[in-house]
Amino acid sequence: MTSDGRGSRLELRLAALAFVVVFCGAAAAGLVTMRYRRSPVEQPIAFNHRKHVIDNQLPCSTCHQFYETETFSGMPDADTCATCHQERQGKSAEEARLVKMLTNHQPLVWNSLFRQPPHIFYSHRRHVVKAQIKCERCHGNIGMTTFPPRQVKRLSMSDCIACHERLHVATDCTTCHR
Amino acid sequence: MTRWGMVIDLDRCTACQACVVACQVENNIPLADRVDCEHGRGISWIRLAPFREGEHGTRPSLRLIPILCMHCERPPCVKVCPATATIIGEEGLVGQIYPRCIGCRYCTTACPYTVRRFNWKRPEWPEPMEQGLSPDVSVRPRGVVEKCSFCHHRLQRAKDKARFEDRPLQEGDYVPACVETCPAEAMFFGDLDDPRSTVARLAESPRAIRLLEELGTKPKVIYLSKGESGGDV
Amino acid sequence: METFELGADKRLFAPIETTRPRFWVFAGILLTIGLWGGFAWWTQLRRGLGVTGLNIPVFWGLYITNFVFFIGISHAGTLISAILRLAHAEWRRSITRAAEVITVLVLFFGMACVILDLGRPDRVLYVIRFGNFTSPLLWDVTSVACYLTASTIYLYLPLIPDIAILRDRMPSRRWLYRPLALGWSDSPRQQRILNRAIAVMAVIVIPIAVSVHTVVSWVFAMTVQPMWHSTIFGPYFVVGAIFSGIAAIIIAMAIIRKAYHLEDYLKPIHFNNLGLLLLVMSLLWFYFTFAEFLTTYYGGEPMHMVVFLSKTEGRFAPLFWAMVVFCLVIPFALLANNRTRTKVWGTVVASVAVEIGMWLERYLIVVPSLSSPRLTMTAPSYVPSWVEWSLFAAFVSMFILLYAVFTKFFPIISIWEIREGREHSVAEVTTRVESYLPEVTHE
Amino acid sequence: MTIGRREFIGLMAGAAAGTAVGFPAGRIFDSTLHSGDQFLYPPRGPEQFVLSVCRECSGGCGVRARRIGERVVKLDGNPLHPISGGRLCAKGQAALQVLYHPDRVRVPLRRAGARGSLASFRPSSWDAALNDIAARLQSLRDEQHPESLVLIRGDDRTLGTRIARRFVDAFGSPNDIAFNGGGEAEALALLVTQGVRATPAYDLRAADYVLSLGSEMLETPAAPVYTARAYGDFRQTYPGHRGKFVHVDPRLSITAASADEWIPIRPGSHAAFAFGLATAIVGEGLYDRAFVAERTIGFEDGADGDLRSLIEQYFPLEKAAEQTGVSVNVILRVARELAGAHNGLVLGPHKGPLIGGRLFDHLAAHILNALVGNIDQRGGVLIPEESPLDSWPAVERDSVAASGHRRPRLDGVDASSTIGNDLEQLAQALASGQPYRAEVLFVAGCDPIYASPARQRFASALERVPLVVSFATIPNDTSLYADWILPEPHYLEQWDLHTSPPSVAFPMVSVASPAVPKPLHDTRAMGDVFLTLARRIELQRALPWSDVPTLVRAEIDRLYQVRRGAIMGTDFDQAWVQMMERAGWWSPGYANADELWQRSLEAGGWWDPFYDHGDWSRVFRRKSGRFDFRPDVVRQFAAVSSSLDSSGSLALVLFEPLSVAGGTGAELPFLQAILDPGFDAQWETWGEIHPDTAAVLGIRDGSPIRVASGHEAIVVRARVTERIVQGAIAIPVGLGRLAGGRWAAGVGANPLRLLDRVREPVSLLPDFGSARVLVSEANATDRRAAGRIER
Repeated sequence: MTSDGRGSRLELRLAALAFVVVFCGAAAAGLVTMRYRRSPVEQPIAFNHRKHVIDNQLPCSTCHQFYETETFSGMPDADTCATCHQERQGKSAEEARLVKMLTNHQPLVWNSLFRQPPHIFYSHRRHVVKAQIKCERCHGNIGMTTFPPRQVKRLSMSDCIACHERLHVATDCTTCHR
Repeated sequence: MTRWGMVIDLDRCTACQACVVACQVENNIPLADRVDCEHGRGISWIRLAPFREGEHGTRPSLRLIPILCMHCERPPCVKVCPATATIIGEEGLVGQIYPRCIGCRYCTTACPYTVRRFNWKRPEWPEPMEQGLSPDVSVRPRGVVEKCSFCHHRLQRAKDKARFEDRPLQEGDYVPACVETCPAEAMFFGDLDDPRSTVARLAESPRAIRLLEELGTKPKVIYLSKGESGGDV
Repeated sequence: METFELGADKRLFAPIETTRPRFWVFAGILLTIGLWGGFAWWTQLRRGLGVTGLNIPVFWGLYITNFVFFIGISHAGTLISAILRLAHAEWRRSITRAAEVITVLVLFFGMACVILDLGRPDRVLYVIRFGNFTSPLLWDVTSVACYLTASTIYLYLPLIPDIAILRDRMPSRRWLYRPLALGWSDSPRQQRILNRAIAVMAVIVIPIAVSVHTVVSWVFAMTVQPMWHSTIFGPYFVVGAIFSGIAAIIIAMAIIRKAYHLEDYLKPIHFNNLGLLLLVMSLLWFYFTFAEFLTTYYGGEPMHMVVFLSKTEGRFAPLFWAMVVFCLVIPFALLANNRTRTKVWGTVVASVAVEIGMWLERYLIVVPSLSSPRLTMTAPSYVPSWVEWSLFAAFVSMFILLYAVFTKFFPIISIWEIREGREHSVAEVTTRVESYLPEVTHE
Repeated sequence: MTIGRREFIGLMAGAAAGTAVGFPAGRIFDSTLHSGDQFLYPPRGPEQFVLSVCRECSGGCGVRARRIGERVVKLDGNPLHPISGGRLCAKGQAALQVLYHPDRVRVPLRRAGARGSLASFRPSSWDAALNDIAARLQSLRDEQHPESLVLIRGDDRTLGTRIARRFVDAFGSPNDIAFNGGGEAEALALLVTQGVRATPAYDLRAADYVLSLGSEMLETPAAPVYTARAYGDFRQTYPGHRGKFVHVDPRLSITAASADEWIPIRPGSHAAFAFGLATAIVGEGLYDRAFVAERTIGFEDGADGDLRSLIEQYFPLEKAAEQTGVSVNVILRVARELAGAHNGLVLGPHKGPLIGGRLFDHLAAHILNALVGNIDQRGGVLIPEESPLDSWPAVERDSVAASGHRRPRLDGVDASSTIGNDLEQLAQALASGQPYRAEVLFVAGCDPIYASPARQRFASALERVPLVVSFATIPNDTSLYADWILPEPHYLEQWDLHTSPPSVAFPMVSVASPAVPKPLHDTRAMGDVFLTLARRIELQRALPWSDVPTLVRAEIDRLYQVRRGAIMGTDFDQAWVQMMERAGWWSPGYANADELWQRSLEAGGWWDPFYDHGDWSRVFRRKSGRFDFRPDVVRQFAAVSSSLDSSGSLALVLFEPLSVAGGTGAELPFLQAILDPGFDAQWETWGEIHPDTAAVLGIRDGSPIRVASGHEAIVVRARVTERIVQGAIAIPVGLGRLAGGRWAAGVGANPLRLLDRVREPVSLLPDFGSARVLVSEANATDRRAAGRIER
């Protein structure tokens, strides 16, 4: 810009311009991050999947009792844990905490890590028993973890559709939406 | 092909409105308090519409007809939805996909039966009423349109069940909540394409009428008019 | 020569170069109303559409009325100016800009009305992402977007020479004008290209404009609802749109003329000419309305008659007859009379009446049909809530404010076109008129 | 453009400010956009079905509750249950919301302020409540005044009420007072003519012509679902076979809307219409001669007081036409239709659980049934059999109890009375302390302050009783006047046994088991409360059971002993059992009491579907062993001149919409929204006025009107409609509650307030149909007053 355009208030103009541009960008960023914001999931006990599933060869249904019989998989309650952990099995501090909780009859509420949207009909039984889909297909290597992940995994429709299309099963909206 | 449909025998119907409440409880319909109702915002997927007959001077009469989504074969709502949030499924159910609905209410205005409802506010249940909510039906957020789904979550459940019993879906496996509760047993539900089904047989009755048939919507809710039976049951 | 001319058009630069305190007061008031509307919108976002007066079955109300109304007004500019340009109507020169700005600005508010009306404004882009091409609402989005683009270009092209003049005249704002002027140097080649571009755009813009309001009407007409499902709706809406559009131009012109002392540029003859157009549109509007209502009445289909009677003698009757008075009686009385039409106030009063009347017409199209659904249903009558009224007021205020702001940055009367008229057209018109006549050879 | 230091700082500052403001702004904006998105995500869990019995009305429908995890999410009819047959009415469907109602009584509440307001109550504990009550009761026994205990109760088809009655009996008080307005006249008609104490059952299913004399049989019969199912079959079951239904009433009710013909008559002229029909039937000789000759007395004994001569004397056709406003031709036509039908059935004006009828009307209807010979026939009036569990062995009274039982009842009713209970008299006795004072008063299963015409007097009388205990799930109007409100569990939270509901002919025992694993609140079943009290004051000899579940199991053992009936089953099972029993066989499908218990839990209960038609000695229990036309009673009624006084006032016609019948239902928003589909009336009380009448009074549709009787006035919304005859105003009962939670209290108006202390002559039943009211456009004062009542 030539010198005559360089008014004494150029820096103000630039500031305003920068404000507007950055405001829009930041607001958009705010919007987007809000939408994908994740609140960490805390579990009552730092459950070691690997210990149970790999080391002790327990089937998933030991704790997730319903996935072969119901639409949902189910989370273990205190009684389920108590079948083994009424007394100490190992040496970990977490287990000591668990045993203490169980003896004190404290409630044990696990928080789900994999969340379907609430407007979906999904039958675990149908997928696991009938279609023989492996748990890992959706749940990844959760069985290999030694510490519970903190992030919720939200399952998206495109994941479902991709699989349904590949296997040539229904993709009618109302098959799953309700 | 399966083509789900309903038959309502107006000669049996007593206008008791059990269907209205059964539907509301089954489908997690939000509570509407007095103020909402005064604003005309109460949601019901099935309602009884009054048809008054008789001019002044002659003896008046009153006909009450249960009206719900007709699950038209040519649904005017599906055509006009700009976001493909309302669709007609392979088995003829007109579905509403809540997470896709933008809330423009074009479908509600396009529906000649005025059976679509809108969530004017966020649904709220005072503690502990939320405990009565069914996990089978999604709780709709505010700002989206909803309507009778023929309780299609029951179809999803019934299919799931039938599949594990290694049998095809049978008549009576899948019945909407209103039909299940109708005290006068005036409502029937089933596959209109299955010639052996009750609804297919009743749909052929000389008493069978369809509402606003002249609009070409091809409703799948069929009424049996009041009057002498034509040997149809 | 050039200095003299600039001096002559000094009035046109005055609004841009000087701003009086009165303007700030005026802008402050409008902005306050706008902010109040923002608060109303915030309330609606937080609490849902329950804060409106809408109900079952009146699912659409003020927002959709305003949408149709605003989109209607948008026909003011682009369409009128395009037609006048193509017709070489020389009196257009001082009014085209004022008209085109209306179009561009009001379209934004029209679109915003639809977003206000959405239960889920956060999902508005689903219309594109999951669009359903059988939905007239999608056609609407498409055609309004087209119109907005086209009319923006159409506003911008004739602005370029004026921006260049301003660039050279106002060094302090060169940061703004220089990029916008696109290096305009008024060379004959540039002039040729510009004129051709304007002419092309004028041709393109007309069918788009017609399509916009036709499609808006189809939002209603494509449903099977009583007194919506009508083939006449397309042209009826277009006529109504042009009708309200012309009225909007007249009002805008009168205000500009008064506020910026442009009596020399906006003369009674301009008002008179537009007034004549308005008169024609008024009669055309009446013709369509009459045809529409007579057809319904004569057919006498019960469902349609319910709506018909609710308008003519039922609960909407006061509004309906007010509409007839505002759209036909008042404008006809004022405009058919030479004495009132040739006065500025005469056409302005008629125009204000038309705007009110046309708003009522939109309201009476949207609400009564919904209030009487086919299957009986008792419903409380629709009374718009404070939120809806506030947002209506805010939209009108913000439109006026933006319009005013525009006049503070760009000449509201096209300077170069006035000059062009002065320099070339007088001669050109003489030749043109002569070309219409049998040639008189002087021997 | 060159960027200098200042420009750079400007840019940075702008950008920083933009970020600082923009980012949170975007987040706030987004969270506002999505403030509707916090989905309630009802938790999943294993599905389970539990059988119970609905208690929203007296109907006794078997219910199947769908349980997900620990929550009940839906109620439907138990498909095997003979009453509900897998169906439920609107109230039954909504009952789930009573269980989860936010305004339930959660702990025992003790009054700490003035009576009449819930705000006066403070949370307390069961220990405190039981100690207080037991101490008072003990002192009554110690002072030898057991008669000072009063129990006001609803119907006794549930264990809680039956335990309470037995408690009162063993305690030594004669004051076991039932509050059951609606069905009394109907039962009385049966008692007068046949000597049977029961509510008649109507075999609607098999009838081919039903004449309803204002019986709201499709809205508020004693067993709505059972009746509706029968009605469906009555209409359309066999090809070419369709029953005709004629409704005669001043109001075009929802029941009338279903009828083939609605015949409007003047208010209060049901009996006149019925006797008009009788005159025509007798006059034309259309009556069932065989039945009348063989099974009745009092028709034409030659005595000058026989029915035939009475009819000729008092009920000529022209007079009936004049009194009812129906033309002679119509009366004649209906008479011929009724008599000509194979099974013509006449239903008296049963208006609902609260609105008592008149004996004269019901007697007239019953006489018509006898004239057409439709008593104890298929498609006729049936006499319910007693359930095997209906009665317990008599209480062995100790000396204190015996002395108490020698005292008169406070309401003055004794064995010689026609009526079973007299609330009006009770209120007076409570207020005056004569013949003796009431010291402890239990109210259970009914709401007299709301529902009694004597409500004002009753409320002030309660002030004189030192200890009033109300059992309530959601506080009712009477609870507000109590000293203790004891939280009653919802029926889905407790064990119970139900015997046949009124108007159901066959004996039945339904087992209700708790549908939720544990009660939501600190509630105790009424039965358990009385069993506990019995232990405290040493009455366990009469009430030996430790708790209700034990009693339920013990009752099933007793049921096994009767050696008849079967487990509830499908239609096929029913037909099989009926066939077998008709042939004299009993094939129960269970081998011992344990099996009966197990299978009852699985199916819902036990019943005996076999009805023995023509067991005349059971049906006609008057000395004559015949149906008695009771010309003596008819003459008494006929002699009372019907005073047609109408000094510019309107007849008050009361009715009960199904959703709020019995004064319950207004607690729930879903039921408030369906009061009358004909008007789409919701959340308010309205008054129906004929257009002609409204024109005379200058009343516009939709405007608030003041309805006043001698002592009270209410404000309702006018509904100008042809659904009511001229010269009358019809107002629904069920709203205008003082209590009942956030959705009931203060909504609408209670027209029962308008009733005066009027009794029907001869029967001395409270007369709900004789009130006349003045109606005018409500002015601002009235509306303000109404608003004050509401809030």
